[in-house]
Amino acid sequence: MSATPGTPAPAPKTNHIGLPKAHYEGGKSTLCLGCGHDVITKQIINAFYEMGIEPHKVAKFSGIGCSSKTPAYFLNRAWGFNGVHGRMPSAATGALVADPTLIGIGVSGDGDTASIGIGQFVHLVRRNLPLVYIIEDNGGYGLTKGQFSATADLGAKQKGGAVNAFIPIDCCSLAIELGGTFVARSFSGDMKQLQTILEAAIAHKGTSVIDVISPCVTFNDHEGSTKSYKYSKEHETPVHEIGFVPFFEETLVEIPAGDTKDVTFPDGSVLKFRGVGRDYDPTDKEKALKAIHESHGKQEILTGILYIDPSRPSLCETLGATGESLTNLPLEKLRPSREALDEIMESLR
Amino acid sequence: MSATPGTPAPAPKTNHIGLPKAHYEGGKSTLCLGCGHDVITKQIINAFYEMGIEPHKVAKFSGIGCSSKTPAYFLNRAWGFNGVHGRMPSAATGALVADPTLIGIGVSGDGDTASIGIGQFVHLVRRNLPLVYIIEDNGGYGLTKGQFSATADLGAKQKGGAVNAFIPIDCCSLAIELGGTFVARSFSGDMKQLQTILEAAIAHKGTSVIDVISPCVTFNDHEGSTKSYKYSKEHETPVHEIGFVPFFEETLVEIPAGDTKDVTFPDGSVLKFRGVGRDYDPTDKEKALKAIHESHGKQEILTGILYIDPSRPSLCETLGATGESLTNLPLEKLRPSREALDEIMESLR
Amino acid sequence: MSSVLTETTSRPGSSGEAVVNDFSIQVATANGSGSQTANSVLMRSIFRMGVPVSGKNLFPSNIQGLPTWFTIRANKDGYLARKRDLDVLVCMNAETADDDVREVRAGAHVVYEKKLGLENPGKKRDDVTYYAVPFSELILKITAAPEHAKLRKLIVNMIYVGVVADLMGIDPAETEKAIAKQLRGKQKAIDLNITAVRLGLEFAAESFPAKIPFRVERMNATQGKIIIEGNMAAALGCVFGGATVCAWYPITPSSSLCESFIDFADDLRVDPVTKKKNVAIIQAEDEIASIGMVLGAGWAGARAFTSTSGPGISLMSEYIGLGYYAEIPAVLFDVQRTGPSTGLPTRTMQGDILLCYFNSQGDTKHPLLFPASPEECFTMAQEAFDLAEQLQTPIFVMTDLDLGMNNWMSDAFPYPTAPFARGKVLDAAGIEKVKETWGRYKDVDGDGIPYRTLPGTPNPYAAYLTRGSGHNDKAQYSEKPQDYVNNVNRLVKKFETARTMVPKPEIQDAAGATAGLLAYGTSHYGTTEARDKLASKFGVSLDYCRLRSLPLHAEAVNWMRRHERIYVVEQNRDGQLVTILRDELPELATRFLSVRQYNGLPLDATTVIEGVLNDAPASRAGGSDAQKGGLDA
Amino acid sequence: MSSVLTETTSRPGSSGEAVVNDFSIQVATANGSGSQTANSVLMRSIFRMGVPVSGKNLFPSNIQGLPTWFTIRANKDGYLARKRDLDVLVCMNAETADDDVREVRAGAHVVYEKKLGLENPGKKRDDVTYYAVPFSELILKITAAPEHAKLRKLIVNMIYVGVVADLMGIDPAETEKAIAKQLRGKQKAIDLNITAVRLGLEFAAESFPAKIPFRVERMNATQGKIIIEGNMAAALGCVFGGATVCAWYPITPSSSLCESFIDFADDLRVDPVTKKKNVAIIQAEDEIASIGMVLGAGWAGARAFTSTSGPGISLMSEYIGLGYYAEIPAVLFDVQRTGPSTGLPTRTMQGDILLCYFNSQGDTKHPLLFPASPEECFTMAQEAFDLAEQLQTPIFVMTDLDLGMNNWMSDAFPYPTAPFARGKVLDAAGIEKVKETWGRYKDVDGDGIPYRTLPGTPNPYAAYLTRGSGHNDKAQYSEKPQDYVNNVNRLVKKFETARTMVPKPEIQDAAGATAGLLAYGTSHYGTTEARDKLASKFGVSLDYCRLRSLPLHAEAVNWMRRHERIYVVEQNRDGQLVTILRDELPELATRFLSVRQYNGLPLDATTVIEGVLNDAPASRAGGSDAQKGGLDA
Ligand SMILES: Cc1ncc(C[n+]2csc(CCOP(=O)(O)OP(=O)(O)O)c2C)c(N)n1
Ligand SMILES: Cc1ncc(C[n+]2csc(CCOP(=O)(O)OP(=O)(O)O)c2C)c(N)n1
Ligand code: SF4
Ligand code: SF4
Ligand SMILES: [Mg+2]
Ligand SMILES: [Mg+2]
Repeated sequence: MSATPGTPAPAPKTNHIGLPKAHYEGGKSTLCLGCGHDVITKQIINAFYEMGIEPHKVAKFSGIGCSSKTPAYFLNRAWGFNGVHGRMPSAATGALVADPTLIGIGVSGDGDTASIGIGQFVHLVRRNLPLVYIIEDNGGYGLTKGQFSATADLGAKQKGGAVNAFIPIDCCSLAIELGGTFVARSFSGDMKQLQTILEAAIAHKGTSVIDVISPCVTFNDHEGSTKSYKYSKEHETPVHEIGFVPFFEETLVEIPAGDTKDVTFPDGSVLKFRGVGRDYDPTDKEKALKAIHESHGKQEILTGILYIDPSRPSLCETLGATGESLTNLPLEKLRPSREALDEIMESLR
Repeated sequence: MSATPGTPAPAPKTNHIGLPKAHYEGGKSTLCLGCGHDVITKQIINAFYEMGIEPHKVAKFSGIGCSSKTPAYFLNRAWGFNGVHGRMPSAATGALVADPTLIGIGVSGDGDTASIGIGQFVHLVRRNLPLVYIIEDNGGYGLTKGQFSATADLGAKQKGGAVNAFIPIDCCSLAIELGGTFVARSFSGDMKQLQTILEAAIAHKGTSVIDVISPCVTFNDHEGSTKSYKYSKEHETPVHEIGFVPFFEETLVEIPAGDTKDVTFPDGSVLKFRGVGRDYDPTDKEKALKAIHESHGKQEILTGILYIDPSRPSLCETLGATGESLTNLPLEKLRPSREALDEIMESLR
Repeated sequence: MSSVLTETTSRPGSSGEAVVNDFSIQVATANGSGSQTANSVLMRSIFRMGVPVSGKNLFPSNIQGLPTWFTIRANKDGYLARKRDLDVLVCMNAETADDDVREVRAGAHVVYEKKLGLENPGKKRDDVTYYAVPFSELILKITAAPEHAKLRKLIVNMIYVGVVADLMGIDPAETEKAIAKQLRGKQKAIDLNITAVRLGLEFAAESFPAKIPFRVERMNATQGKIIIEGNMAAALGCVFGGATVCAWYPITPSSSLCESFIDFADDLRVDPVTKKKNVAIIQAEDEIASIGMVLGAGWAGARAFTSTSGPGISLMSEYIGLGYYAEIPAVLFDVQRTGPSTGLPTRTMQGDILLCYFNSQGDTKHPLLFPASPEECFTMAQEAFDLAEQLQTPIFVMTDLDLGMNNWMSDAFPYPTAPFARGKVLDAAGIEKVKETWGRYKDVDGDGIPYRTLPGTPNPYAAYLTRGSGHNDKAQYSEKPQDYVNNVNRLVKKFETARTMVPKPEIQDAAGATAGLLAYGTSHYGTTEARDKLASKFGVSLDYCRLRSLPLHAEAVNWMRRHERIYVVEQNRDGQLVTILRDELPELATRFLSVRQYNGLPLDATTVIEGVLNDAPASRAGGSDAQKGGLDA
Repeated sequence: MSSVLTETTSRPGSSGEAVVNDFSIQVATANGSGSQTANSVLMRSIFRMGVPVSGKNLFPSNIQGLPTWFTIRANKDGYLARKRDLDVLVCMNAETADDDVREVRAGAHVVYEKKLGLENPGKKRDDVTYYAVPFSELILKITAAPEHAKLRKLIVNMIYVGVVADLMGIDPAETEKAIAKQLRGKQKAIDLNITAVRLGLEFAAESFPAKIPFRVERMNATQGKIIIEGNMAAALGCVFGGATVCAWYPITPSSSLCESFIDFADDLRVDPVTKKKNVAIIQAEDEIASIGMVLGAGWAGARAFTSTSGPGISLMSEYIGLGYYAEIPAVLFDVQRTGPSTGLPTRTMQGDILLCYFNSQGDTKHPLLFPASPEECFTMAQEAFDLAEQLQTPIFVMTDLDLGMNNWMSDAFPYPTAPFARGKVLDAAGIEKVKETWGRYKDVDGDGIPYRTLPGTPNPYAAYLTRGSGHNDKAQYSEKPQDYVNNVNRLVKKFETARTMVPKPEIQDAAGATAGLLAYGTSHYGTTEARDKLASKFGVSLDYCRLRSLPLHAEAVNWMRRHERIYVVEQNRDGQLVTILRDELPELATRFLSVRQYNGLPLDATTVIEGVLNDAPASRAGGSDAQKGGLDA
């Protein structure tokens, strides 16, 4: 989506590099009303605005899915690469090693990352490419109408009634196991925590994995709630037809540090979020893994910055490149001399 | 490779189902002399022989690589499916859900599993398909002449001189993190430990991941040894030409339980193996992960059965299938009645 | 060519006199508003009055909020193709209302939400007739109850059903039956919806003395017929075709094929005794895994299939090549959508013909089946499994979004009586007869098709290892040049055998025509309608050949040899079938004239009529004309 | 046709009289025995004597132990193609010795390891001349030292170099120079190897008074030339072509292309000051990731490439479609090997033509370049980057195992003087001129090629989001039928523009010939040799067109129009180029006669001669003759 200079004249308020919020906004969202993904988009805008990053230095990446559409909804003045399903990390890798001066942000979904994309995700984390990698995690495939993804909870129920029989992949503990250098989890509804994490991630030199729980208001389904689909379905259409999407309000809360908070969703489902406490040490790998694994047992979702390891070199360092952009080097720097060629020719005689 | 009934007449000695060892053997190996992969092949033959499994009930699977060639070298009387590179788990999944009465064994390499194949590996473990999955792990690509794979140690050196700059993926701790139900590591040179692990794995109902360290005698390279390539290279050909493969003896040892053993390889490299102790509890996930992670720190390779969780249902159970083969069901079981079709037609009028 | 357009479009109804059972209605709403049920009810009501109908849903690649159009065409002569011109428009979507009205032809009739003020000065068109309905006010009357509040947006759609029913003469009794059918036994829902319809009926009766001249009148052309989507029909075909393993990855427009299979299998494939399933269905992590699972299952001896769309086929390419070379039965449904790349995921196209026919590296060719109706989705799914096992190779069933996801009127499906053709499989006894002389890839019968065994066969000679690498006829690894050549030449022979086994073309010849129309799949409808009009209105009589498969069946080849000019109608940009025809029949290469529509919409007859009437041989004779001189839609 | 064979094979040398600088030698060893160095030395010695040579390594898909054959052809007339008949055989491999001898033609000369006892009764052929050499005993003389023990197996190869040198008149001085060259400065190694050669020379001198009548005599046909593999040449082309990002995944036979690039970059792309690299090379986790990285880098503005073989291209298909539709520059080297599937990974083929030309779902066509020599690997690699950026699309450089991995004699490479053609890129100032009127996918110049911007360009109007889904010319998401049609029609126009920019064909016309030979890539050598022989020996004079790219350049089309019969020579089973030619030039469809070799070995002239001489028009006229009537090797 190309820049829309038609946006309203800069509001007086600007960030510390003197740019108005408008310069960080994007196109109109086409997601369902109340979709948590849109709240994440807002926080991405806020984070880049607050940090005063020049929009034209930002490169946005995504795969395919409702979540992967969102780069079109923020930072219109930044470039975007909407790749194929599950293979965004490779495109981001190519672009950011080609021009390491760009600030990269990738938005993916749980299907795009944990199902079809798990291979590229694993190798992205392993290479430690400087990239903010956000998983907008709803445990399912929104854009293809609600099938389970590899992060769906065991026993999760689909709008159609199907029950998930497989254990979920936890992208956070997985990333830590793989040597990830920045791993966090948040909830689309906790704007404050999310923005803090985003700003820390943008500042991190390496891959920052952020798993943001962002339930699909349209296709998630849970029992025992007059607000659940079960109810409206009875009054409506065959389970088969999922054409109808009621409007929902966004669910906004604040997760307390060191304590839990139950959050109820439009469909009546309840999730228990826990914020890591002041005492939590995000530099201890074993403890971090243990804490995450224990939260699974307690049916809790542990949020916050779960692990950081600033020591590991980022991909750009590993490659021993100059650090400047490789996209516009002058001919002299790229084409060796005539002598160099002659020498090689001589060696082949 | 079709059965070669031309094999010598049954030796007097047979296993408890009365079959001679010959019925478990395969074609002639075309791997380099001294390649650890061939020793693993021997142990696979021994394990199936000792357990008295009928060869024709076994299905062998592999991807592409030196390691992936080995199914042709054992159990000629079993069927084999040599798939494409890194995508063997999916073929095994299809075959074994189609006929759950088959006993499945898959042989892969570290490149086939941890590089191109990591996506299918992750989902294989997650689904818990009943399959013995062996990774013949040499930290590189043998068949394409020695490039690093994703399990290569940080700082490992290539025959060509290149140094690996990326951290390795540990397929064992990864499998445990993903909820694997049987995870073990061994060394091609420890025939006793390997056979014990193999027999336990064959008995396990679910995916058993066995990472077998099996150094590539041809392309591994380490410094400071008169036996290293460095030496012969000087007396030989440009680094570039790796056409020459000296013959090596297989390296055989026994790793003591609860203690370590240094093993020196033909190229002069030394690896320190540790066997898990009697006190080791393979059912404690956190402890297992910790032990593996610590071994990394100590430059040790922790071997033995590292983790088991017999509780999780296998894929075949999860799918709720009958458990019998779906490949030769009678027409009546497959084609619904005329009435059933009429009923459906009526519902569409 | 504008002449053509007017010729085909200026028609009665405009001037007020009644047009019976020949019109199209378009309902414009927003995605996610739940209008699908209302539209189906509307369509089914007409269907139940015995009038042939087709319904096409034009929806966005989004879940809620973006514009959606549903078009119902009723036609007494049974034409089911998309029609360019709209006779009746129902405007429920503020976002598109103005454009929607702008696009209808002169003489059209527009029912709209009063609030949209489409008749306001400046907006109003004086060549269309308007019917303003205060839907948003009316709905309040019947959804006062708080627990109904959130259903308003949904139920309101039923009001336009009532309005249209009154304005066009649709029997309310049929509408109510249609509702009951649609909402199977959900009585509360049925009552609420019927109330809404009645509200619309009453309002229209009172407010609009002058009705729409496009009328629905009872006839008897839908006796015994059904309404179904192609994907559901194909899924049924898989059930009745004996499929026991299904591996898939969701993708529009193919997802509903496997999802229907799941639903049917839950009913029809459960062991009455053990309650266990005799089917294994896996949602894979991606398409590479799907095809890997299908090949693994096919190798083990199961009838296995996957369903996907273009992007999935591209991902499967490497494994498909192994299926071809290792000779493993597999069935792939490609429900084609608009490419290249992600393209327009919710629009139709026949754009994967070359991708599938020549799929994967090296020399490969694969049999393709082209169903053109739900009934053929049902029968060809079954044939595909037979062919896959008889030919021991992947078979592609090439459908598309239009066929797969739209509502089609169809004859009831015939109950299959033939046993499954499981191909050349040797069991333990069979192997015992040939012992070591058996070779997995030996051409014993001279048809290029070898004999295979299934894992688990209790015979020491039965086992073999299959591979994508070079092998001799004993399935042993081989790099010998002659082994390789023998093997791939046998595969060519096998493909020639396939030519004799794939579905024959459907041929309709007119007396003495020297030119003909050739189409496949959903291009059938626009093409045959065009053929009739070309004969009746333009005096151009053409023969017709509907290709039902590749490789070309001898009957298709003979038909082509008999015709001097062959208009090949397809829904892609590059005339992909023409590429294959020119290669297979070089001596006829210049006879193939390409007529194409590739705007993502189902083919309409006008495109074909224009293509034929504007045919200028010179511009067709090819040359390196990448456009193949076809007509762009 | 046997007549043909004898005609081309019965030749002097058999009957004893000397044949100068025209023979082929085959050395049979086991893989991993390190014979490569010895063979290169042998080849280079002849080369240094001024005699044109080519060397072809026939190796197994294994690392050690399986048979390997290295064939050196010396030919005073400069023919470099593979030759079916062998004049001199060196047998070092017990496993294949008997077959090896069986296969040489009558009159051949066989040097062998005495232990193999090839002259024992029953084995001995009386129509070949034997030279028994006790290699295993001789080697002990010079590798007595324990630290040499493990090198015996290696150094023994140098002994046969000496033996052959003596028997065929190769100047030992050149052999020693060749060794020095090969073992760059490794003095110990040089000495040891030279000792071994001398040992062979002496032994032969004493033992074989009668020398081999196939002689090497000094001439001056290799002045200034080099010996190099195509992969190394292509890698050099990438360095001099300004490539800055390389993403790859190892696969035979392409690995050495990127590995050479790594080596060259380590020398030539290191910043003298910072010692940092101005190149980024990533070994990806698989080919899907490689192409993703290349597209990401190309989008960012780098000259990026990958190198792979058929299986990799299949895996890349989905992303390649995005490259086409989103219009991103990328260069892909397809070093083709024998398919389908894993096929014969270490054998050659031109089997990916259709895979690459029509790659990915939907309507797609891609430019293909066909280098036929190391020099063209070097120049076309550079052209590929220019074309990729000028056309903003993926460009395929189609080489094969024969060209990529074998040793080729070549002219020294010309130093490139032209600046890089970076295509239509607008910088901040450029955008400022057009501001909001700029559209990423707008066809401003009427050539179908739009203007792009690079991420990071400091201008508020410069940014855009690229995608594989539907878009309008402003790069905004669009599902509008007309936006889609405009866009894909522009892509067709762009492809027509490509037609005018891709490398022209190389045309050699003979006086008044009405028929011609058409070849591409490595098929050039067997075809041109055949052309000369057809003229000189069979009085058949043919014109010649070497296609250097697709889409067809106008000059190629004109050449084809001028010829009544066109023998299209390719190394695949299905005549893949013919499929494209028939589609592009339907009016010439029947003129294309397919001559094919597809046994995994490099094309030899005899295949082409037979193909032409046995040409029976009837059998060619096509019909649905899947074989295209070509000749099988
Ligand atoms: C190769 C391929 N396979 C399948 C699809 C269909 N598809 C589009 S989005 C999607 C899943 C999206 O799920 P997720 O990444 O979780 O995003 P969400 O919509 O839930 O935000 C799928 C399967 C595709 N576009 N490409
Ligand atoms: C799609 C594809 N890419 C690349 C290759 C080339 N290739 C063959 S084997 C191999 C790696 C083998 O490494 P590993 O799995 O570790 O087996 P090893 O040889 O080390 O035992 C590669 C890259 C291939 N066959 N297919
Ligand atoms: S379908 Fe779900 S994920 Fe997609 S936009 Fe709607 S609410 Fe969000
Ligand atoms: S190359 Fe390495 S891995 Fe392959 S067979 Fe030889 S020793 Fe084993
Ligand atoms: Mg999701
Ligand atoms: Mg390996």
